[in-house]
Amino acid sequence: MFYRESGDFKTSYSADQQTFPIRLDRHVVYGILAFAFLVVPFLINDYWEKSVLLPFLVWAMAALGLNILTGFCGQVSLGTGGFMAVGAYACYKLMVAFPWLNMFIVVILAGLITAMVGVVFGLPSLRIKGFYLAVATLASQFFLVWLFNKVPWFYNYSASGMISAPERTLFGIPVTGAEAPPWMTYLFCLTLVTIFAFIAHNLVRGRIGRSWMAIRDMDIAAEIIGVPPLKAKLSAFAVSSFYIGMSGAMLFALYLGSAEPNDSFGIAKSFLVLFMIIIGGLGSILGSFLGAAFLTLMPVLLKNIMVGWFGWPADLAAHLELLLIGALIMFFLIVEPHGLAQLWRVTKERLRLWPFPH
Amino acid sequence: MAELTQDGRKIGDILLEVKNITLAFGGVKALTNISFDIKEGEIRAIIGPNGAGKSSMLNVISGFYHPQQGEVWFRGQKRGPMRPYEVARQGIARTFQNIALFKGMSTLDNLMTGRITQMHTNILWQALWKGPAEREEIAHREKVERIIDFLGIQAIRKTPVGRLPYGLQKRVELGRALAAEAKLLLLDEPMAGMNLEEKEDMCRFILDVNEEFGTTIALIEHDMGVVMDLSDRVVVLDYGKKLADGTPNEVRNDPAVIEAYLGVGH
Amino acid sequence: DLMFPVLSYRTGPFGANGAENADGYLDYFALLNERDGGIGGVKVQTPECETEYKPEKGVECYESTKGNGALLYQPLSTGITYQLIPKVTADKIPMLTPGYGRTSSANGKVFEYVFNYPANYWDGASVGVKYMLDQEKGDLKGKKITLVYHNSAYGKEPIRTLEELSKKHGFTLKTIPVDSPGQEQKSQWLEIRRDKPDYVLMWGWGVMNQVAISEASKMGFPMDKFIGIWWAGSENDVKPAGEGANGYKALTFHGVGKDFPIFKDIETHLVAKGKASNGGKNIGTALYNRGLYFAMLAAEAAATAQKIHNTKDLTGAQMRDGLEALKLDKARLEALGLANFAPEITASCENHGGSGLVAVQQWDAKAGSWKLVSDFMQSDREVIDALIKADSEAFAAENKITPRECK
Amino acid sequence: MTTENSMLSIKNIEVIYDHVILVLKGISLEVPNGGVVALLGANGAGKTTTIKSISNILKTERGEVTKGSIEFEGERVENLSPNDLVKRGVVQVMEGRHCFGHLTVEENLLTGAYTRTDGRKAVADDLEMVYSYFPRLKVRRKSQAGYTSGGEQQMVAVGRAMMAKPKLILLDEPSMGLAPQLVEEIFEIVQTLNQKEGVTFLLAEQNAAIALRYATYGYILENGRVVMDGAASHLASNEDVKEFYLGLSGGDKKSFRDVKHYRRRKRWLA
Amino acid sequence: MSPELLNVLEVIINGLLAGVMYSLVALGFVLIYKASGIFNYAQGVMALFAALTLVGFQTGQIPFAHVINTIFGTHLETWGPGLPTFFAILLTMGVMVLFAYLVERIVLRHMVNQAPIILFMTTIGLAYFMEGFGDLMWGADIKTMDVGLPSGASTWFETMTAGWATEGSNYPGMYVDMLDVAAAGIAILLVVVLTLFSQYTKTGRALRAVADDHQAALTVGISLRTIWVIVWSIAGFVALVAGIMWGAKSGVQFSLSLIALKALPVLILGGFTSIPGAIVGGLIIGVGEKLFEYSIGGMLGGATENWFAYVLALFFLMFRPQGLFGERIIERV
Ligand SMILES: Nc1ncnc2c1ncn2[C@@H]1O[C@H](COP(=O)(O)OP(=O)(O)OP(=O)(O)O)[C@@H](O)[C@H]1O
Ligand SMILES: Nc1ncnc2c1ncn2[C@@H]1O[C@H](COP(=O)(O)OP(=O)(O)OP(=O)(O)O)[C@@H](O)[C@H]1O
Ligand SMILES: [Mg+2]
Ligand SMILES: [Mg+2]
Repeated sequence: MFYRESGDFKTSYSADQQTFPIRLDRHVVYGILAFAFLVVPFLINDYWEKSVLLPFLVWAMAALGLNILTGFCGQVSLGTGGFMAVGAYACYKLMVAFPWLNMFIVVILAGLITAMVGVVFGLPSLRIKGFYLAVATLASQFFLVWLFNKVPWFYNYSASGMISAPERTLFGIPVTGAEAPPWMTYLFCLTLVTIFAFIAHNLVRGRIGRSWMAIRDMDIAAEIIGVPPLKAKLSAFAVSSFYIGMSGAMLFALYLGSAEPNDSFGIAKSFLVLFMIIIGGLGSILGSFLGAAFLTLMPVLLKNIMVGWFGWPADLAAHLELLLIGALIMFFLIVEPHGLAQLWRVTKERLRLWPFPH
Repeated sequence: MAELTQDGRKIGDILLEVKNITLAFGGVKALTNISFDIKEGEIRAIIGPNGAGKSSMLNVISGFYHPQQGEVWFRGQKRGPMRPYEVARQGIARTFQNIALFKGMSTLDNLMTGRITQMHTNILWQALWKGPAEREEIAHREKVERIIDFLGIQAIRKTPVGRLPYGLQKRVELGRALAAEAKLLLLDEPMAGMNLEEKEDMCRFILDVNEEFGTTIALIEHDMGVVMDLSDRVVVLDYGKKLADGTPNEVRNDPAVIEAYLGVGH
Repeated sequence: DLMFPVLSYRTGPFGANGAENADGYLDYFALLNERDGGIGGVKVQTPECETEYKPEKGVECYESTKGNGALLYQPLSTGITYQLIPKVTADKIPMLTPGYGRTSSANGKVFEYVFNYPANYWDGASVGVKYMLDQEKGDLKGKKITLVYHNSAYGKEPIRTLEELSKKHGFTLKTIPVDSPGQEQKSQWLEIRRDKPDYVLMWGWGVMNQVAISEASKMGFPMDKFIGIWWAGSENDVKPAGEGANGYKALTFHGVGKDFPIFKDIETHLVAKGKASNGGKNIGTALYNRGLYFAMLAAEAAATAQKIHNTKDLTGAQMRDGLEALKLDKARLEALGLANFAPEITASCENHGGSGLVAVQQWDAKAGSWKLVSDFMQSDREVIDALIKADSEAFAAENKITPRECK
Repeated sequence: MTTENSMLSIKNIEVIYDHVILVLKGISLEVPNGGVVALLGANGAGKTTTIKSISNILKTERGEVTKGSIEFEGERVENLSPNDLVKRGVVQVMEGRHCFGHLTVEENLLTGAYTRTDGRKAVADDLEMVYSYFPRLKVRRKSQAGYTSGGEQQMVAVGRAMMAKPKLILLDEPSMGLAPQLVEEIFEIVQTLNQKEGVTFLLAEQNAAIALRYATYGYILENGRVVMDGAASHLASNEDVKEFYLGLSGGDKKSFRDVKHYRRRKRWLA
Repeated sequence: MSPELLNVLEVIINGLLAGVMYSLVALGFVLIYKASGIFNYAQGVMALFAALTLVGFQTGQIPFAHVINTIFGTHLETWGPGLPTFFAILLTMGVMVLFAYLVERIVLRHMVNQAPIILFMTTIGLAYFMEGFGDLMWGADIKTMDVGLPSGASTWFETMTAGWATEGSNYPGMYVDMLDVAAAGIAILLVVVLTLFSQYTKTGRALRAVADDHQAALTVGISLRTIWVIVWSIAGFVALVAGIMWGAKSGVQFSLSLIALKALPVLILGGFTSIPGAIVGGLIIGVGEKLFEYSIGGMLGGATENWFAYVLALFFLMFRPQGLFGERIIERV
């Protein structure tokens, strides 16, 4: 019995409703957070920052956002790339127009702008459902990318059509631009992601989250019970786009430093985030993180193993990597269709019973 | 105005009245010119053969189907065109014939969703959680816990409802409808798929709700024993038409009803 | 050892192109190692990293290789170039982006560590027009030129130059975008068929090229009036159209074919020993030659740096000096076994962009090969320099860079 | 009951869902050739799970039979695919109807005959037979099953199984949601098929009164175990069964209004 | 007729033909969706894989030559001059059947009764896998597809339509690509055959049953395995056709797998479950996007086709959320 939840009695409803009702879980999470905030910044270097930690945080944010929409509210969206672009371009315009504005506020404002766009593109969901909706959301993906390509105002008429993040500082230390130290960008993203992960958790465990899940599980019944579908769906689109917009802003300003709509926000991104939440676990905050970790770290890991250790030629390794990732995705889905988060839950249940089989 | 039943419950004014409802799907006439009323505090049964239009009637009342003709009056007012969730907000809760629980959620969350019409903190407070959102949550949790105790489903509080056996799902669904604290409760075959013992329990719950909270209940059920024992008045539908309407005894002895529905055994 | 990380892309939609380019790049360094024992006696290392042509992966490759004493990056993708410009400047590792990347990085005062000689997109556009001028006996007045471009930052590069030139030479310019990836171009080519422009210029990439060339040939557009940028000038682009592609032209800043002495060395030192990458199957393709050329520039700059600093092992900053002092004249090219393969280059502190000499190559479908049909021609510096100045200064202002002084 | 003429025999099976939830804890039962066997038990006792493990569709719900054996006509069938079982003559009517929503009523019935090879004529005849049992289906035969009423769907599900001409029908709560006279009719049909066509039945049913009236033998499940079994008549006269399943204890049938709230204890669970 | 009018007509005709090319891809999606409720993301990659295999057989390429060479330092390339086109096609079809069998065997059989989105995700995994596999097997270079189909402008049509123009307008005649016409012919044939198959055969009915409810289909004795192998084989065949047609235009290369994106708007417009819908949807999308680009697109800066196709589909969905011919989405409680 490695994992126990017995002996952990609740005496009030508020104790029962805590974020991590089980003491062991709570300690583990606090431990991880302490490590991430207090230890990692001292160990981090450029490689870890740019290849592992920032991508993970950025995609975790996007996955949180899409999970709210798809995992919790059941509306499959393939417009993520487009919404990330909105966040990135909003961030760029804000950074250039208000150089003095605090970067946290810039990112959050970029999220809010994306939320508004998200609501507009969410309107069809009132009528269209399932895969029809999923495909229809590609309209926003293609349209937004086209728009940011076409209208020079968005990229400040630069000759190249690229946007580049100018340097901005926080407490006198640069957070964007090439001079930003790795620990700074990392802490910036980590803070945002941590705060908004808790907010996401709060949202999904309360009234709003339940109305999303009701719509997801059975929309007609939900409406008859008293969940207004319009409000529920659009609020999901808004909140989800808010997160995705922030992740787009982070991707552009902190992680990459410059962006172009086709390369950085193409349809591949929409799919990537969708993979993350499915592999991680639909309707699970933890799953968003696990999925993001899986799909950002796995390729790096595979590459390092195949090229770094085995010394295989890069092209063979690249093709094999595709093949292996595909195989792993299928394997995990066969083992546990409900994602890594569910796998984790089942493992915990088993550990709790261990060493007895049932 | 109020009349008393034999066992002393108060039956009040007309709570809901449907007038001349006609509902057709393409060529299929599900309901033809149906009128009846439901009085405050009573248990009203709707019976009839399969495909008679009983569920459709409930769907009309809860605003999911929009009849081609006819009116629905609730609490003395004619109801305009309304979305189902607005109907729910007026105080009508229901269960479904084919269980319509939210499969991905736990029993507790399903019941809490039942209270959604009464919860109001805005999204910012929800995001913050501490403060109004948490207070509201706890207040409602207490009410829901009472229903959980009442239905005896404490043990499955945190179980995802998808894995529950059929009968328990039915019970959870009843709980979800009860959680709404509605004026009018519409139950579509709440006891299908239950054995005698469970039916007895279910009857107990329905009677208690009716007696303790004075909730008005409209009930569809095929088990005649239950219908005859529980209901104050029964309306009989037969392929879209109203066949009879009256007390259980009147209906039971109506030859048309025996012919169309009950069969000779009863 | 001298470390030249190779950022390549061998998978994904552009993988076929990336593979040829990378093979040439790797083979040149391998040849140096085999034949000459490296550069100045120091072996060259070329760890390869797959970028899949994606900015994120490119950054990952950069970060994972830069720590081992990397001397020069050639990311082979404009998107990745943009990510790396601030980073290489901060890390003091030079980056060379011939024929792609940020065009205004030709201004060495602003972009200390970024080089893009011998030619950039604006040179390409300008020489394209110049070639047409030559064909039309010096007069383009009233002619119609259509630009078909990949609807992306890359595709839009030549527009400003062409607009300037159209004012100068009096031709009418029409621009038609093709959205990525570009497998369906019926509308675009029907429009061209109706307009009957005198010339079509194409800034395409990937499958867009193949489809455009086959549509053009099917619609009977005269192929010798159809000129692509150098990224639309590989065998991959013309072969799917078969015979129809015969006569199609493309810009280039280096020679084509295997008719140079260096290829003999490659044969003896690499192919014969089984050391050529990919079994040597890409040798002599346009993009292989380009990779070879890119590597040659890097190697020459390294040799120059070794001389300037009188050291065998180099740092990034020293390599930068080598790149700035690069002098590639006829004699040197000949010594390298690449006589007439490319125009001369004289770089300097302020000039990171070279002279902008570009030639035109033409496809011979029967022979299945490209051949040069023009000399290396000088682009219109007047127009381009002004554009470069404006853009690099805007960049400097936006990023608070004070342009350095060049002695 | 002797094993010689048994059509289906289940020995001591255990079923686990999701690798952790043990649901059946060693169930054994026999279905004789030509018998009608009833499975009774409270909600969650494991009736449906038992039936699914016979028809071998547990895997689709991440459940598996971990112990014991299932034999049909003397052969082990745990590893047969569901369609092989249908070919051998075992057909299940799933709890909760499971009609093909987008197919019409008639198409639903015809898919029931999917494995049959005895020609169109025979199938058409059987279709008519099903219609004669359920005239309501004939009226609605062109409408999509997804839009028919709950009871109509139940008829479709039962009719669809009849179309397969099976040897053994596993009926999971056939009477659920059906009007009273139809419930009688369904059981009449069961009896007719049983007696005329020799079809064997295993039926899980909540309506114990009627199930025991038509069944030859019965098993009572509680919590994944068989707690009692015996000839139907014998069960029907058992005091406990009477009290908990038939509602006849102490003479007269009592009104649902008078049922008390306190929990009673079942003697067999003591 | 005035040349302007003829131009519009030309745009329309070419739009229709382009639409048919989209339909060819959409058809594969429809088949699999109809038979299992799986939205098969891998359809595009299947087209690529089939085309690669076909070219590989035609040119006598040795599979995995590249890998073998790298590992063993050999110089394998081809095993001979290659097969005649007809046999190469037959053999490729065989490979696609084998592929269908393996997919069922290794993946699908474990995914019975899963939520649609999980199945969708599985096919994405499959797409990744096949992409890597195809690259390793046949190499990532661009290959030329030539199965002897006619190609290029139809001069007959050109001269005929040139005559329609008003005198003296110097109208050159309309353009149609023979390849597109051939594609249209094949597509129509496929649609007719497949519609008959799914509507009027027992297997066709079983397909639809499976899509509705995996479990119930099992209980009536439908072998999901057989059905899925059949359907994936047919889809593999359709993918081969699409691969040939698109490959002839652009060469056989990775980008071929992206044609799926052109098929998706067609799919939702026509309805996921309708074979005729795939063709009608294709025609509407083809004409719609071409006309929009012709008339308004230029004013917006061009390259509008990608998103306009989706907007157009969206517009139709507003009125019919299940697409023009899709099965009604059952909404009941
Ligand atoms: N897919 C599943 N995953 C986990 N547990 C399950 C699953 N299906 C059933 N169970 C559990 O197995 C037990 C037996 O369920 P089963 O459906 O067999 O009962 P039953 O006797 O048919 O009940 P009812 O009369 O309500 O239909 C229940 O406790 C249920 O929670
Ligand atoms: N949305 C719909 N579209 C088409 N027909 C419908 C629809 N809803 C109900 N019907 C038809 O209307 C008739 C009445 O259905 P309803 O569900 O109301 O019956 P019911 O009385 O509840 O029967 P049961 O006791 O079997 O549940 C049925 O014949 C049914 O097929
Ligand atoms: Mg009903
Ligand atoms: Mg059951």
